Amino acid sequence: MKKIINEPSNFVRESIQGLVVSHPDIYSFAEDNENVITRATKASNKVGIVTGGGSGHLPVFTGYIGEGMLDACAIGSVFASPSVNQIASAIRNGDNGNGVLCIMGNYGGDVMNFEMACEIVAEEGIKTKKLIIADDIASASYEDRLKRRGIAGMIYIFKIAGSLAESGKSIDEVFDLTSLANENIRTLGVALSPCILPEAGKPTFEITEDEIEIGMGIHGEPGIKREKLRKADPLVDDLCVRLLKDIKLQPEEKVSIMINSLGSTPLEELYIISKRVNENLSKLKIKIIKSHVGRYATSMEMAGMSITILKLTEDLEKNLLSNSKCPFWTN
Amino acid sequence: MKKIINEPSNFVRESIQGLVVSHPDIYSFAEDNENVITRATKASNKVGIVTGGGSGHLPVFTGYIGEGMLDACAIGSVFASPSVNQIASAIRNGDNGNGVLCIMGNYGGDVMNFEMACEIVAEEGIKTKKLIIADDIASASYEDRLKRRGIAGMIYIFKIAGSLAESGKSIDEVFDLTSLANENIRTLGVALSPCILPEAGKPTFEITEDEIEIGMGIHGEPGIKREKLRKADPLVDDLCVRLLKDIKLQPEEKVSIMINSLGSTPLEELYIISKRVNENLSKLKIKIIKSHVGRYATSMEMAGMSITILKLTEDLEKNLLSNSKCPFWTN
Amino acid sequence: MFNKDEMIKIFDELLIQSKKYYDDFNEADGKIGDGDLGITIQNGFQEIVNNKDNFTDDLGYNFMLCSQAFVKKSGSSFGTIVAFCLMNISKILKGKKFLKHEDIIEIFEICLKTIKERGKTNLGDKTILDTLDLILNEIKETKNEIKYSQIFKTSTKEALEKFKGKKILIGRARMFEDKTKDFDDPGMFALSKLVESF
Amino acid sequence: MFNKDEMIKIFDELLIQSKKYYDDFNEADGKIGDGDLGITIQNGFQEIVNNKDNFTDDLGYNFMLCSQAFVKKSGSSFGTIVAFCLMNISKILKGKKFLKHEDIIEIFEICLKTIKERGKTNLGDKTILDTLDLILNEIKETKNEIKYSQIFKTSTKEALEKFKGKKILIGRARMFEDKTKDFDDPGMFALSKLVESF
Ligand SMILES: Nc1ncnc2c1ncn2[C@@H]1O[C@H](COP(=O)(O)OP(=O)(O)O)[C@@H](O)[C@H]1O
Ligand SMILES: Nc1ncnc2c1ncn2[C@@H]1O[C@H](COP(=O)(O)OP(=O)(O)O)[C@@H](O)[C@H]1O
Ligand SMILES: [Mg+2]
Ligand SMILES: [Mg+2]
Ligand SMILES: [Mg+2]
Ligand SMILES: [Mg+2]
Repeated sequence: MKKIINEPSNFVRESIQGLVVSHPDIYSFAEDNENVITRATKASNKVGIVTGGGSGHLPVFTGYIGEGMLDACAIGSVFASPSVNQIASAIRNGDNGNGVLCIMGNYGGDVMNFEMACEIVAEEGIKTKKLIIADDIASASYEDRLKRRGIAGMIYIFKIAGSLAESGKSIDEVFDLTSLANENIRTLGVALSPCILPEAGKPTFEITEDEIEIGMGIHGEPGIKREKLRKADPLVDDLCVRLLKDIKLQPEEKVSIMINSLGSTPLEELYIISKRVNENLSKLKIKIIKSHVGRYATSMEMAGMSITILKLTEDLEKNLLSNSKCPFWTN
Repeated sequence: MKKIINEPSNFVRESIQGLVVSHPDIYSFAEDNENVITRATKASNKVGIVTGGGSGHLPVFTGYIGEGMLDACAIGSVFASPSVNQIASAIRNGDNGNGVLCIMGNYGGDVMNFEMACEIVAEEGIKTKKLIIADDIASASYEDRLKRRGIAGMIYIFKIAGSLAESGKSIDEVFDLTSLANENIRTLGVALSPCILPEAGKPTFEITEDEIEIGMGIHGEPGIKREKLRKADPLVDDLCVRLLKDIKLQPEEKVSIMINSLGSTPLEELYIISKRVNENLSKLKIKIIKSHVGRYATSMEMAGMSITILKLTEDLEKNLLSNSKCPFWTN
Repeated sequence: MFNKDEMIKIFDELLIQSKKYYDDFNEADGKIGDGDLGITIQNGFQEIVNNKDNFTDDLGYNFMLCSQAFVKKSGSSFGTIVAFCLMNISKILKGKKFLKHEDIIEIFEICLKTIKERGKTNLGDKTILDTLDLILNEIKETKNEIKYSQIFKTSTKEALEKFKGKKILIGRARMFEDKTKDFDDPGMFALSKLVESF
Repeated sequence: MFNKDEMIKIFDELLIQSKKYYDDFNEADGKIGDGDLGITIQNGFQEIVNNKDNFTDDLGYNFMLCSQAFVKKSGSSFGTIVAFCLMNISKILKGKKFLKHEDIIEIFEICLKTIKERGKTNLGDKTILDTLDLILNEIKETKNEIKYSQIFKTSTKEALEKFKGKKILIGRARMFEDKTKDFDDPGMFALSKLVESF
């Protein structure tokens, strides 16, 4: 296991401490819970935006705290949900008196724990709404799309919810437009190699040297099919066809795309992929307003990538392009 | 070879096309040379900042074009110098009538080609100065420091030179303060795994599952010593001792640090490293003004990382923190 | 008689079983999910056993400690559901020093209720809910002297048999409905192995 | 007699040799550098051979094509130096259709000059400069009928011998001075293998 770490059991704690100490102007530990990170400077008045989830996906989740993005985040162990207590603390810390929008990926533990945490803080008078991200088209059919997993598309949700909240919108307004964004996002990815959980010390799954799995989840959950490694263009074309079938875009529609590395797949390859996605969308006269290429939602050192398409409305575009201050987002 | 690419011979071309098409507001192809990238909007009046070097290191070199950063860049094949013609074209494109500062890593091909290109454009009336980056303390002793390789420290040079140029300084002023920055930078890294050159299709070097090489270069050149993988803290302590011995900092001095992944080493590990660097410097009462943690200078999917320390003066700090617009730099 | 000492013995046993089947649980989960069920179960029981010195005669208090252990060390769905169940069990057992037949029935009833509520699960979804339901029915129907451990063993196996060829409709597996026909639900599988040594 | 056809034959040979020793060159370079010398040399010669149909009777023109080939396909130090040399050779051979003894001497002289100037190299640094210098001396000193190919073979080997145990003072290896005593300079080593088939 070739990792630069100390005790595996301290992996999460130390990496978060490093995050905070490296960017003290952005992040801060919550006073009441050591697994909760908040903004260094608390916002005032605006709707709070709170998330939480397992570790091992940096910059997801904690990294996206910052002005114009999230207010607080509850941090679980590697690939595991934070607890009800942690989430409740994150909500309390994220609240600025105007209610809190809770954003979570569609994973059993996370959804259950957020639900319970929201019930607890409700008794303390904090109004919450919950948004469950479900962008991964590999994980359920179009008809069953509410069952889908949440993956890289969640960054768009963080950004748009964060921007809306910053602009002074009410919790219902934030919820409604962010929900629209959620319905307008589709992601599909491919995994080439596993990662190694620090505590387990062995790969999350096995895959041979010439195989890839289309639609594999960021924790190594099964995808749509396993096949031989192909060249970039036919692979991207295949993913694009599936994405476009699901999202049903019209010519002249505007989108933003995100080409996301799961970890070790380098920028050079992401740009080869981005080029092809661009060509495919251009052929259909779809307008890419903004491309995001990089490591946005990872599984530590897993190899692979995902393609996300966000269909834009005028409102969504404005909020996507608005200013924010976060080390992992360039405006 | 598990890469998402098309023909290996098109690797560089396609990745650069992807870069430009993904960020059309930042990058543009030069009109006279297909291996030269310029700003999308040409600057006016300011000193031009130009670089060039091998591919496979994104965001280095091309990625750092942008307002407040570079004006133009010549792109070589993977790990190989761009040609004299390409560099000459980059200089011509980067020139805004006030001379051009050429910044290059200390590699034979690059240095020779830049020198010749500067001679060629001199005959056309373009004034140039050359700055050779030599930050890697593993590659030569303190006495021989001019011989050192240039690695991640170059990003600080791009940023500071870019900021100075943008603020209207003359080429001599830009050169002088950037040279000071160059003398104030030290980097030391460690490699854990090789990467695979697309055309060669096999690893750049061999290293066993429990070994690391301290000071290995970003192309797999030998380092100081090969040893067993250790825990993060003792490893970082070792690197810090070597860096601090070389840079000779005093208590209360201000620095910026960069914890750079060579590719597949994930953010979680970088932050564990950053935490420890922070602790080591704090003990000596050295003040970290700004930490940069991420993938700044890579070798595609190589595993490993480097630690860079930039000793700040008031001028350097101001220019380091100034605004710039580039997808790979957050201010 | 189920009291503090018996409780400790049972969790010691469960930890042993969870270590023995660590890889099998992960593998069963990996076929349709993220492959962490072995980790989830072992971490939870390990943390309980680590805290057994804090157990008191009050079983309700002990179950609260157990719930906290799962909350702390076992964040996947299974662990979350178990933590919710343990917490609700602790509420109904507050102050009790040993369990009677009715208490055991109530424990299973509260578990079923908790899972339905928190997990949004229905009977027939092919999850641990179905296993627990079968156990509860068996316990209720038994007229002669009750051998709980026997019931646990047979019912957990029976549940697996009953759902062979059926789709899993909840948990991570829900996304791969048709594929899941060929696999046991990992949670149900785990229950059948955990009770083996009772 | 060295003319266009002979030139083509020689580059065909060099390409064959560079393929044969591809791994050895990379490995020799890898010991003290980035391990790309085999790639650098093969890419350069391959591109020259790919362009041989464009060769004319004017050797100067042909050497210009050769230089461009190295510029295009071979960006490491060795390739860069070779490209500079080929360009300067092309200048002195402009219009010439075959080479005389004096031309060959001039070629080596211009190469030495180019490498010193562009590479900031001194004799004794243990680089290809030292090999070329030895060849030139040998050519100059030979009084009887000259066998160039023989001189190339012996002098390239002799150069290697002469520098065993000495430090490499230039190129990537310069950073590891002491370590480099134990290794041949990869460029010098490559020259000794490339001329084998002459
Ligand atoms: N909502 C639910 N209701 C009932 N049982 C569930 C539910 N979610 C998960 N489970 C049980 O937990 C098992 C999976 O546990 P685990 O691996 O921890 O989940 P995951 O890793 O997908 O979060 C399933 O096989 C199932 O028996
Ligand atoms: N400045 C120089 N002067 C003379 N020869 C040089 C110089 N630099 C490199 N060489 C020769 O080239 C060889 C290395 O070539 P190459 O692998 O292409 O360099 P690198 O990969 O380090 O840029 C050396 O062994 C040496 O013989
Ligand atoms: Mg699981
Ligand atoms: Mg899980
Ligand atoms: Mg080399
Ligand atoms: Mg090289």
